[in-house]
Amino acid sequence: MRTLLSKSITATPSGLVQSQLLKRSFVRLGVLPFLLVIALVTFSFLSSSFLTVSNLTNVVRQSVFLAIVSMGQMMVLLTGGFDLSVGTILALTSVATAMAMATLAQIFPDSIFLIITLGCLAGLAVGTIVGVINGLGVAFLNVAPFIMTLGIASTGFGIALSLTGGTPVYGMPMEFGNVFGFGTFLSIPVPIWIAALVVLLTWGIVNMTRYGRALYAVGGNPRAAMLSGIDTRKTQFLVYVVCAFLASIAGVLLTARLDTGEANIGSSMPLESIAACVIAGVSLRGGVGKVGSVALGAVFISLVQNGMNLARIDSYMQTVVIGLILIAAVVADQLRLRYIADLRGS
Amino acid sequence: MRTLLSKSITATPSGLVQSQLLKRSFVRLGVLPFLLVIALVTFSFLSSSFLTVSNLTNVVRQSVFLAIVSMGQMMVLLTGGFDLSVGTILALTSVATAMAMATLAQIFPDSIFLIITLGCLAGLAVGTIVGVINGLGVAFLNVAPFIMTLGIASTGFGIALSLTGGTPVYGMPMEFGNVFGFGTFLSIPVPIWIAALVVLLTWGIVNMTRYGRALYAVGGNPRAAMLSGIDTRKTQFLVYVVCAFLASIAGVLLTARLDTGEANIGSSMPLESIAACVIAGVSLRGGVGKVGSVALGAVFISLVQNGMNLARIDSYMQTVVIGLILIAAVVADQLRLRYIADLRGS
Amino acid sequence: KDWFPYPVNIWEPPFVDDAVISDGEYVPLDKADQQHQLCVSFPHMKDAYWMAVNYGVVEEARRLGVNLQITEAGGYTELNNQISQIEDCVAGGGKALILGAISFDGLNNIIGQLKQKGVPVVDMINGVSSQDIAAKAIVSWRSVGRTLGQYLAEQHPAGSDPVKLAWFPGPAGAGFVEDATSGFKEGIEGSAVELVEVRYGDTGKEVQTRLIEDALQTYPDLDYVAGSAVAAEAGISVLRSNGLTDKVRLMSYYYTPGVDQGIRRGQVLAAPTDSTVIQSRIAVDQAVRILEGKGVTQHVAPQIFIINKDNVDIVDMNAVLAPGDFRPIFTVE
Amino acid sequence: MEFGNLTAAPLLEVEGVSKHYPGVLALDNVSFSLLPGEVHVLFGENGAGKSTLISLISGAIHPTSGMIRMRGEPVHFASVNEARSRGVTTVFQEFSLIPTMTVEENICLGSEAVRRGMIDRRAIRSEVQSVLARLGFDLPPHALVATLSRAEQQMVEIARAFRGDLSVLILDEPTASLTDKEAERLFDLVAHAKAHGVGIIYITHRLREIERLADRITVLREGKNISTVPAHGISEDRLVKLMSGREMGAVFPAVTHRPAEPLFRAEGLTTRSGSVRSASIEVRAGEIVGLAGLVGSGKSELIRAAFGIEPLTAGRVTLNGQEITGARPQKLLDAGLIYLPPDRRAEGLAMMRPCRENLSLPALRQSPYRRGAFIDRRAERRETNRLLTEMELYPMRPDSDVEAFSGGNQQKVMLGRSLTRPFLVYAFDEPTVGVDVGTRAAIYRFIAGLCESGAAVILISSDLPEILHLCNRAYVFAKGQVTAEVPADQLDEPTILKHFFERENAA
Ligand SMILES: Nc1ncnc2c1ncn2[C@@H]1O[C@H](COP(=O)(O)OP(=O)(O)OP(=O)(O)O)[C@@H](O)[C@H]1O
Ligand SMILES: Nc1ncnc2c1ncn2[C@@H]1O[C@H](COP(=O)(O)OP(=O)(O)OP(=O)(O)O)[C@@H](O)[C@H]1O
Ligand SMILES: [Mg+2]
Ligand SMILES: [Mg+2]
Repeated sequence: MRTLLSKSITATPSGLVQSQLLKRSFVRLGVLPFLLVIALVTFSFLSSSFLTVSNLTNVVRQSVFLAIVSMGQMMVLLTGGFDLSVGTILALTSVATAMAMATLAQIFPDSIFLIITLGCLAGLAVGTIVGVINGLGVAFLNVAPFIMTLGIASTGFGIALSLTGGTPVYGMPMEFGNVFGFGTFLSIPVPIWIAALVVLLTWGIVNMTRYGRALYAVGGNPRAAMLSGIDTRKTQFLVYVVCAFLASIAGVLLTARLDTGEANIGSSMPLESIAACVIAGVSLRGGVGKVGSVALGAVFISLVQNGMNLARIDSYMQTVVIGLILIAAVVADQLRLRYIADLRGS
Repeated sequence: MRTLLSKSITATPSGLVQSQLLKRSFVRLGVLPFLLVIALVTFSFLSSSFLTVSNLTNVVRQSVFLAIVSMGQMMVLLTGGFDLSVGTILALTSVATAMAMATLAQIFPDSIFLIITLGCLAGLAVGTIVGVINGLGVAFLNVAPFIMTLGIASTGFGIALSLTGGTPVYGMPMEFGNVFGFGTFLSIPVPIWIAALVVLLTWGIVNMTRYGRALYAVGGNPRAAMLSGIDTRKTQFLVYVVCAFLASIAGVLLTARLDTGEANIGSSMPLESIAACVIAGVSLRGGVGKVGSVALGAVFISLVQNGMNLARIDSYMQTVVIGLILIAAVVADQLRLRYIADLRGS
Repeated sequence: KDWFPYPVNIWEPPFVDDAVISDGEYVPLDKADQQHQLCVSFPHMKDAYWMAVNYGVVEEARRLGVNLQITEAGGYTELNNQISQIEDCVAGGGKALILGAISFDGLNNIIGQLKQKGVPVVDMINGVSSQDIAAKAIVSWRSVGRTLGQYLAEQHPAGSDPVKLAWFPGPAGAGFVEDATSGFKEGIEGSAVELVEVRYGDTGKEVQTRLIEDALQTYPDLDYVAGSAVAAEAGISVLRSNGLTDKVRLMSYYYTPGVDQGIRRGQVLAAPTDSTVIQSRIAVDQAVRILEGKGVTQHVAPQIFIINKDNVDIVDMNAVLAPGDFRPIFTVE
Repeated sequence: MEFGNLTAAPLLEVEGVSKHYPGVLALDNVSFSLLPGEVHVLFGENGAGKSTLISLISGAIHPTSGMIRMRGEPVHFASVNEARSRGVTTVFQEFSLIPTMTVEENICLGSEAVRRGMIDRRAIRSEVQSVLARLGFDLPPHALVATLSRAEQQMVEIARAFRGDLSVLILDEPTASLTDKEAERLFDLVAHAKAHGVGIIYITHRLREIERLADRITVLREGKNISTVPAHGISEDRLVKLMSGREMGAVFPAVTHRPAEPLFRAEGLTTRSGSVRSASIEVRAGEIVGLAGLVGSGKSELIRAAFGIEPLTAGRVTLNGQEITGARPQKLLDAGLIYLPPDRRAEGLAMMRPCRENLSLPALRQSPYRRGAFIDRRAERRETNRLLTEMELYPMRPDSDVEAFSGGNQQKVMLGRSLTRPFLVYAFDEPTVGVDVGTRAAIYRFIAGLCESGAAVILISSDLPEILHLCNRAYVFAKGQVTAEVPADQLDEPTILKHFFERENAA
């Protein structure tokens, strides 16, 4: 049958061949690179200051938080789950980090390094604990991820609010913000380095390790995974912990950027991170998705928002446009799947 | 764990019988009635003014909007879909209704009846159109419901805002509010009557008609449904239209209640309605769910919120409590499923 | 006709808590020397209050002949987004920033950066703690709340028969909400007004409606419902439905068309105003003055006053509200 | 064996249809005709295009080219529903059942009886009962399909086809996981339908059934119609040659059992669901032991319970002397026990994942797949390719999703798992569901191979010949209990059948 088919392909006229080439790259790279290019071109026409190094750095720096969170979200989605608590995790981490640093700053005013390290650890710990709770609920109490994470989100937000009384927490050492918020290394902002690292690690875990395989397997067919000797519960439990950990990294970075602990941040994170994943072709039914695309997805969303700001699109319009673009991206991806159909096997 | 459980059961033959009785009703009725009772008891202890006719009417009236929206949401969930645009639909309907009535009131100041009827129709029409768009996207362009409805939500919200600039739309005839907002019939508020009607109709559609069966089938296994000769696309398309229509009914009622057209309402509806469904045992993977329970679910959520307000629990704590209750409800449902397993065995 | 001269308070020295506050009159430039590009950043553009701000900056920009790009972050939870928008706007060529801050402290970094870039920041409406700002046109929400509290306290001084009040300030955690609340508490201190309940909640009308309904269930003998304008507007219809219109009275700590209508119809008792439109106009003028190196009163704000049935007809509403037919504008060229 | 009258006008004609799938030409200009009152068997290797052909006829998919005539006039079935309304009903190979709905709801899905727009529950109930009665299937009408075994699901799928009046009946491997008892009932009904002039397209890989039912046989190979032959007097060898294009040895290899020390022992197992009650079996190294029994007799459940996926309430399981009662699959696999489930879709494969990943899944913690915490992807590629060639997968597409594989090929991929690493005890549950004769022979060979290399093999099967030819001993199940252990010398059809019905005779 394969011979048959390859015949029928080679038989096609030359015009088809080029389009085939385009299609191939389309299929291999996915739809996002194309969308990114389109966006870049459009916006650089609409605003002279868009296509400048400073602005593009800007865009990437802005996308850092979403990108990191999306990594975790993606892993959860791979298992067929959901994490609606990432926003709350951001908030809790931020509050915890700030409070810890503020208190420590009282005790040892001059050992900056200690303050910062311990503060960050405190933040990460708190965030990760939320993940542990999510994991326990989903993996061992069989609570639907949607409700588990939604419930925890609400609970955690309440806690964050009553910790801060709704007012920002300050008193963190300047150095914290200076390094993790605004510092640069090789003239590239520190947050970008960290995000890059996170994306790389995630890529490694998802594609190179058994755990990554387990994620796909559990999402693809839980019973089959179980019969093949994969500890589905452990896999699920871990994925929520990892997701929370990544979210709290984002939280720490955001805190550094804001220089205060805020209970009121991240509320748009859950939906945005899921959106970033879905336009990157991650299936909400689990088992399908690529790390690279998700990172692009996150950048894409931030890029569009930035571009629209620079193009001075009125902000009511912006909500309209962003909505339409999300849909357009997925529609385009549908086309891509069609092409895959045409190409597969040849 | 499982084996332990069943052992302990077989171990106590006498206790078994009674516990079995409780279990059976538990299994038949589901977990919500029990939770409702528990909530009622707790809150009537915590607040003297809770268990009064006026307050309970109050609760039900407050739950009307969520209940109606949840009906639509449930049908969508049954097909394995999602509708995140219900909030936007509420807002758009509200704005459209108010604007239509305001303009009409200018033209024919004295034909109240005409104004109200046309105004409502305008609102319902606008809301339903949103559903049509969702339906087309999901059923015919194969866009993931999550993104489709999320995108439309954002788009619609942008439109609603630019129509009103976020300020309320005044100028509706008093009678509109007096009847649909605050009117009573047989000393029961009109909105409650309408909601009851909606729930009843939904129940009929879901349980008594072929379309209802189709909903379950498509959600249970789309491919199989197709092979069983069900037009899956049509089924999906319709369900989003119906959902939107119900949401816009809620929108009209809410507008009557608020006496103004508001673009800033309903933002919590999507998650709340899904939550109401899930604690009522609706599966997000589709194919599972009961209309009755969902109605209870909606009432339950409103009841808890009201109870906590009356019990003077501070706002921060409330978010904590509501989150925990959501989770508890689902955990309880898990126990129920385990009992079912036992019953089948014994 | 012109809006100035306008009665204002002036803080000397600027930006410090223990400043001396003196009365004065504000008079802006009558034209800008060149067409500057200014950035304006709002928390959101979803209610009548910020519409008034929008109206103010836009009108003043037109009057002075400068360009504006106005962004809105989408809500008080979108601090991160506001920062991005500011970065973007400046990247897009903004020479100065007029800031309606989401967070009291959360923007200090970006403000610091802007100062280094030589982009002056004018702080309006909400206020920030940063010392790197170039000017402030701010009526602090705390004093607004206090004014309302004192107004109420005057009517129910200590010793007179006590009254119960429930307070619905708006979303928990938003800076202006917390400030207004503490200010209001200070205001009613030592009076016969008993604050029986503080209920936070999203400023959607349906949410506020529900909160008020529940409060009425909890305290059947409530005398006052006060809080955000949304709460007041929601209160109107709730009271009507429970036939409490003349038993319970409504107040708001800021001014919107709904409140205005309520006051005129006697459904709302009173509301203070910070002369929102003027405040915004001043902020724009300050920005231009700084850019053109002309003398600027660094810390100034309109005097707060209470609007109620008695003075509602004589107040110039163009200083307080956007005209009914005004629609938000996001760019002025 | 009587004949559909070949002179009559054909009921259904398929003229030169082709079906392109991504990368595959599933059907290549196939023509085919069906007469009223005949049983027309479609025969061919896995992936030959049988299911594709009947999917076209039943309106589930649409041909890339070619046309279909019914009673002479051209038809284009837009949907399964349309086809059904014209009297074409189909039992699909991959079931069209909704797991979350009850047996009753499934049986009448898509064509529920309605009165005044409302579903007529009473009518449906009686109708379903009558259908089940006619078929003699005892299925609980209100049980969720998800809780049924594959065989039971197959029965539901069949029951559905026999509702209403039909003119063309299509059966795609209906007996794949049925035992003779149920199959017999099916054959009677087929005969009955045939007598009423219904044209029947019957797909099967079981030569015995062809012999038993067929009037004409159409052999497909690589999507082409090789030939259509009258069934009487055609030899099995000839058919197989037509099918595979080459000579083929005997289907069943000669297995030499060398029973050694006992490796697997289950004592007095009782499952919570009650599907197995105090059942005990023992399996020795170097022998194949069969588990036979009617549908729902508990032969699968016993192993499923031993493998830790059905809750136990009593009994103990030992593997090579070490107690493994209630252990989880991961531990059991490491201990050396593997269970290959009967339902590849529900429990076997992640359909949207590539073949390669599905295959290597159980072995990732072993060398050569393992490299520290990582996967040695080159080794994985090498190994899986080797295994797939060993399993004779054709077309060889290790990187495409198993979704796109033919039924039999999916089966091969799943069974391939047992080769990814060595085990002490292999439990195959209906290993040859829907695989072609050639593949089956291959599977038998490798099962035999495993046994001869000293492993213990448990063969759960509804296909008696399988048990008879391959096994050293067999346990017979009825109503969840072991009714007999049949030693090698008594291993013949009558003996086993006797034990099948023992309880019923007793009762
Ligand atoms: N959805 C699909 N996408 C791509 N290829 C497909 C699809 N369905 C079937 N095929 C291919 O078409 C060919 C015929 O498949 P089909 O299921 O008709 O074989 P079959 O004769 O039914 O085999 P079996 O006896 O195993 O059921 C196979 O090569 C299969 O891989
Ligand atoms: N995969 C399954 N999921 C749920 N229940 C099952 C499953 N398999 C079997 N059962 C239940 O256990 C009972 C015994 O099933 P089991 O599979 O052991 O019977 P069997 O003898 O293997 O017959 P067959 O497997 O051919 O149906 C069945 O009646 C069925 O209700
Ligand atoms: Mg087939
Ligand atoms: Mg079985």
